[in-house]
Amino acid sequence: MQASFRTVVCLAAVLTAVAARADDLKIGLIAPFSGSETAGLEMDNGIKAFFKLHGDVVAGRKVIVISRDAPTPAPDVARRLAQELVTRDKVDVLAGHLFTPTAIAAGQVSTQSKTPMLIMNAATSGILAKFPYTARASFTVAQTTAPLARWVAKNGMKRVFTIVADYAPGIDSENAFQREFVEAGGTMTGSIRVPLDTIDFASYIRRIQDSETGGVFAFLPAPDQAKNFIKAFRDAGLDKKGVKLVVEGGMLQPQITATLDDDAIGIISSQHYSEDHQSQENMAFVEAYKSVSGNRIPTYISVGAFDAMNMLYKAVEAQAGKLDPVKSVEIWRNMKLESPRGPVSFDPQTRDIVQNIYIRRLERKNGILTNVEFETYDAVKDNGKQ
Amino acid sequence: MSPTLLETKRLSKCFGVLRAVDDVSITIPEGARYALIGPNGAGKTTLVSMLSGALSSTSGDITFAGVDLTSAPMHIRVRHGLARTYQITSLFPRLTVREQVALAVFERDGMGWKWLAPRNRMTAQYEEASCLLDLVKLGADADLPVGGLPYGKQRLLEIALGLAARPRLLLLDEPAAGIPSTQSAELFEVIDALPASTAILFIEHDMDLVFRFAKKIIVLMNGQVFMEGTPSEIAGNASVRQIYLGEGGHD
Amino acid sequence: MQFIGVLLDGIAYASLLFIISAGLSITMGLMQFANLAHGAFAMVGGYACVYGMNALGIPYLAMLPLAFLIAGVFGLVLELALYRRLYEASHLTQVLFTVGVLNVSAASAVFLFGAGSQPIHLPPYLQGQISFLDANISTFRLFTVVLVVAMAVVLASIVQLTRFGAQLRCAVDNRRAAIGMGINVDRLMTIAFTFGSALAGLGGALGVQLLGLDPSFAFKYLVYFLLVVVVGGAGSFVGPLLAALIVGILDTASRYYAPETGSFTLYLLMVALLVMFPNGLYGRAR
Amino acid sequence: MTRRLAAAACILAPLCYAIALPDYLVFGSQILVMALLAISLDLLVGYAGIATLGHAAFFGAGAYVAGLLSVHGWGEPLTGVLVAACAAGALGIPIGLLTARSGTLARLMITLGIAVLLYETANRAAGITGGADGLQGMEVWPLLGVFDFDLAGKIGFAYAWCTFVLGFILARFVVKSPFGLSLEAIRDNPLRAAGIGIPVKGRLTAAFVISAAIAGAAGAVLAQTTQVVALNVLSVQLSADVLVILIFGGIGRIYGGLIGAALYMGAHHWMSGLSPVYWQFWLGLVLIACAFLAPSGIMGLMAPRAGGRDT
Repeated sequence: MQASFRTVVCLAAVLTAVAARADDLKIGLIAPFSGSETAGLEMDNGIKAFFKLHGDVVAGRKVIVISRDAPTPAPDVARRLAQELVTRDKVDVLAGHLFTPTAIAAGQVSTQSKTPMLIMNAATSGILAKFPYTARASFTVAQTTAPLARWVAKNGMKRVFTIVADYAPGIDSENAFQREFVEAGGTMTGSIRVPLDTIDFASYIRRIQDSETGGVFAFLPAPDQAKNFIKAFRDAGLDKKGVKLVVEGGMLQPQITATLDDDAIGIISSQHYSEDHQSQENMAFVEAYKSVSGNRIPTYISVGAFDAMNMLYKAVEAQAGKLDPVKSVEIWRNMKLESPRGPVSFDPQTRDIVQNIYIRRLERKNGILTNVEFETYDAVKDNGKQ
Repeated sequence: MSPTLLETKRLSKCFGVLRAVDDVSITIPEGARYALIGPNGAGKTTLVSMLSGALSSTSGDITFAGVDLTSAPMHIRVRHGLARTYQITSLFPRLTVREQVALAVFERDGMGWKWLAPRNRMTAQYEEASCLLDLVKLGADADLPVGGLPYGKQRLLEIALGLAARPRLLLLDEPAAGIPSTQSAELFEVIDALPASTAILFIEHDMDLVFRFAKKIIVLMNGQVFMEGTPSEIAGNASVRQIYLGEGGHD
Repeated sequence: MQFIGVLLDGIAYASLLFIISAGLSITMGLMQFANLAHGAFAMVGGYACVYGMNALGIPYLAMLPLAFLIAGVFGLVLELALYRRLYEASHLTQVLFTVGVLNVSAASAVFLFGAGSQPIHLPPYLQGQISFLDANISTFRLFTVVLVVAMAVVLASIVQLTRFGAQLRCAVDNRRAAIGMGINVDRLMTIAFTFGSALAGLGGALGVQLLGLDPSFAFKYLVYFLLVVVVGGAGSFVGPLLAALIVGILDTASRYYAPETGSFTLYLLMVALLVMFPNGLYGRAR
Repeated sequence: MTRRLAAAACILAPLCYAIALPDYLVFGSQILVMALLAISLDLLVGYAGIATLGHAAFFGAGAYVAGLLSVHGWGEPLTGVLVAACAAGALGIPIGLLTARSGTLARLMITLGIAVLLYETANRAAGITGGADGLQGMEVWPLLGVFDFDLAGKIGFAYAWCTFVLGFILARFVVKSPFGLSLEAIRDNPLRAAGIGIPVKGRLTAAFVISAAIAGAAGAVLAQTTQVVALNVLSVQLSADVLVILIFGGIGRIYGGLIGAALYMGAHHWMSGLSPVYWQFWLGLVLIACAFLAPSGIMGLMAPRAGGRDT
């Protein structure tokens, strides 16, 4: 039995080894690919879109992506995958990570093995501090939430109720919103943290009705929760009673807006990326993305992957084909990019991303519900962990 | 008269409005060979279950060897020397014959909590188990799993299991149920040959066996003790004959 | 007057739980078969409904009976091909098999319909809210309750009034006796399994709106379905109905009156009920 | 004699693995951790006849205790495992008492419910556990003060192997003791077991404690070698996975846990490497095939057990 198992594993090793050659630039991509999570595919398509626009050869090295499935926020799985990618597949750079725990586990491998790592999503504040060879091409929840709180306060809403998913990112966004909103003179009418297995929002909606609030801020990024909450909000007629709904942009990803009806039009959200962003870079990106993904709409996760590739190419080019961990991080922390999401730079101290946060309104555009940007907060830093 | 071993005072068990056992006060002396008889539904098995602790009593007391066991759980009663067998064979199908007798011996010796000592080194207990199996003539089957044993042998194993606890009182609920009458006599020979230090209270429908092996008989009717006496007293009592024997209590 | 609204919301939630779990209760009661993959049949119904509406343009109300039928056919085929061979196997083997079915169904859903959550666009007459006894309740929830109550009445009539129902009750009570009386329990099981799957399919189609639908649906809600059946007592309809009502109403009410307790209320209640009623509210000792 | 050979093979097989597949040591140590968890579950399911869907509660408790110890300044791994095992064992007491009298279904749901409650507690207590972001900042000291946990996982593997061997031997001692025999008796016929003087409730609770302690040790080893603990160690998914691994390997045989973990995780690793999106399909087919072709698990194919069908 042991013997046959070994043949099985060896076979797998052979199969993956055949594809790569010694001078290839290998990326170890750890993300959820199986089950109901789409993030792995979004990252993969973001990388493919980058290849389409910029080729899959950089400084003479062919770029190879080795994908590994980490479907849940399980750090043991991520650490094992990262370790195998580094020691066995000899990848030059680690990448991916939808979830914070997997990013942390792989970050330890990156630190121990001195392998550079590029985080494409994992949006908890302050996780870069412990991992010196790591940079983040995504965002933090606090970064995207705080400007929304300021915008809400500025636009006449004085009383707001917050409802967030009861897990670390949800609590990050609740804290960021409340801090900024109260600082700007607003009053909180209540807050609810919703268990992650919640599907029926009727009771929470009734509670919001009771609070006689002027507005609601929501952060419920799981697709079912986002959809059900928005539907329940509209069904209860809260919008008709003048209650404004504002959400963190993760709640209005394309796969969620596709499940909404016209009565969702008008929801205000904030994020660093909309597929509708008006720029040359974005138009090229969207077109490339659609062509490699079977006409899908890019998401903020695919933009994270796209920009991470951009950062990787720039670092490899600057080092003439090499990817030294210290030098690469040095390059990244001083880098400025023109991304599909807009101008991007990095905080030289924390290495964390600095970017524009856009306030958007959900509208029907070319027949599709789209987040249309109408106001910009320039060069927002992450202030989640102060 | 030997000293009293078991005594019940006004023991009752109600299932809803039904009084299955009603105000039963009996005493059983050490070394007894008692039979418990009565028509179907008289409450015999209920009484035995209450004595062994499988059922809790609604009211009344059970004193065993001077200790109040009225509300003691089953395994405590076994530890005090009050063991039983079951009317419907109830064994451990996946263990071997010897293992389950040894198991009962381990428990009696208080070794059941030993969780790191290899039991195959506990030869004394296994030898005692073998002796018990020889006693009930199961020595040749000791290493077979119980699941495949013929029914008659399972009945014998029931008794060996009961004995393994080295009880001072063994309650036998129809030990010969379901086996041919030729074999049931043999079975009772085995029971009768048990040491005098073990008192026995058995339920049995076959009156020949009852009169042959019991020194004293308790007749239960509608949950109450109808009469108690020696076989000849019982056989000579007209009302018992009419109510119980006359109905042809064999089934 | 939020109280009545909360109550009605809870009943709507309970209706969905009940309609999906009812079939599971029968298979568990009749054959002691632990079908962990029961939710997969709800998924079949859900995907059929979404696909029929979005790709083929079939109206919602027509899709509901179709989802019922399609899930039933799935159940029938799987019962005849696979499930029935394992009725005599140990519970643990059944667990292995049904977990395998769960995995296959999840991967198949990704393959056929993609990974994400499925959209559903209800007809306008089922959207919005209506006032009912001074309380606001969404039209769709009321529709769900009415439909499930109707289904429950049909179920109860079948179980209480028909020959099939009498045989079914007899077989759940005592399978050996039923076989002795000449009842074809295998055939009974096939019918019950098919019908249970069909009900789950209907529940899945109804549930796309309230529960959502994605490839991990069957695994995600497995705990709820089991909870309803085990707390209610396998083998009956009344038990799961009662359990679904308790779970639905209490869960909804605790989220309204004490949102900070989160999902603690539900699971504490489950543990407490099972410690008090180990065989379920309407179960019998086995 | 053959049994001793089998036990020796079980202990030595991981070493062969380490020599044959030196690039997969981290994976190997995770197989050993899962195997140990499955073996601890086998004590409950296979020997005491207690089906549970909440075994992750003990594993996760062990992992969090070891993790918290090391975050708060005590990174010594061996004592960490000991403390974790004790804590998990203590958790076994109330769970054992609560479920001692329940039937199979009720037991499954009660254990599951308690595990979910624990999961929610860990999620809520983000200030202590890090919540969904995971417990960060573990500093694990070198093993025995000498061997630092290396990237390739050599020390981690050796560590996991030693824990596995100790746990395996402990479990083997337990099932071969009078105590183990009494558990089998309770599994076969709890009422009769009480009738021959076995305190059923006490024994089942003790079985829970032993099993929980081993599971907690396994969780602690995983936490220390991963150096992050996240909520997945308490998840229903993990409870279900380990049960499937055990059934797949074969219950009531102690060896089944190792065989099941190696084959199941090997198959998973291989399939998800080849097809990151659709591996679930193939793994599901394997499980379905196993249910039909090897209903007593892989071990059942290799060494049919006396005494008829498993329950």
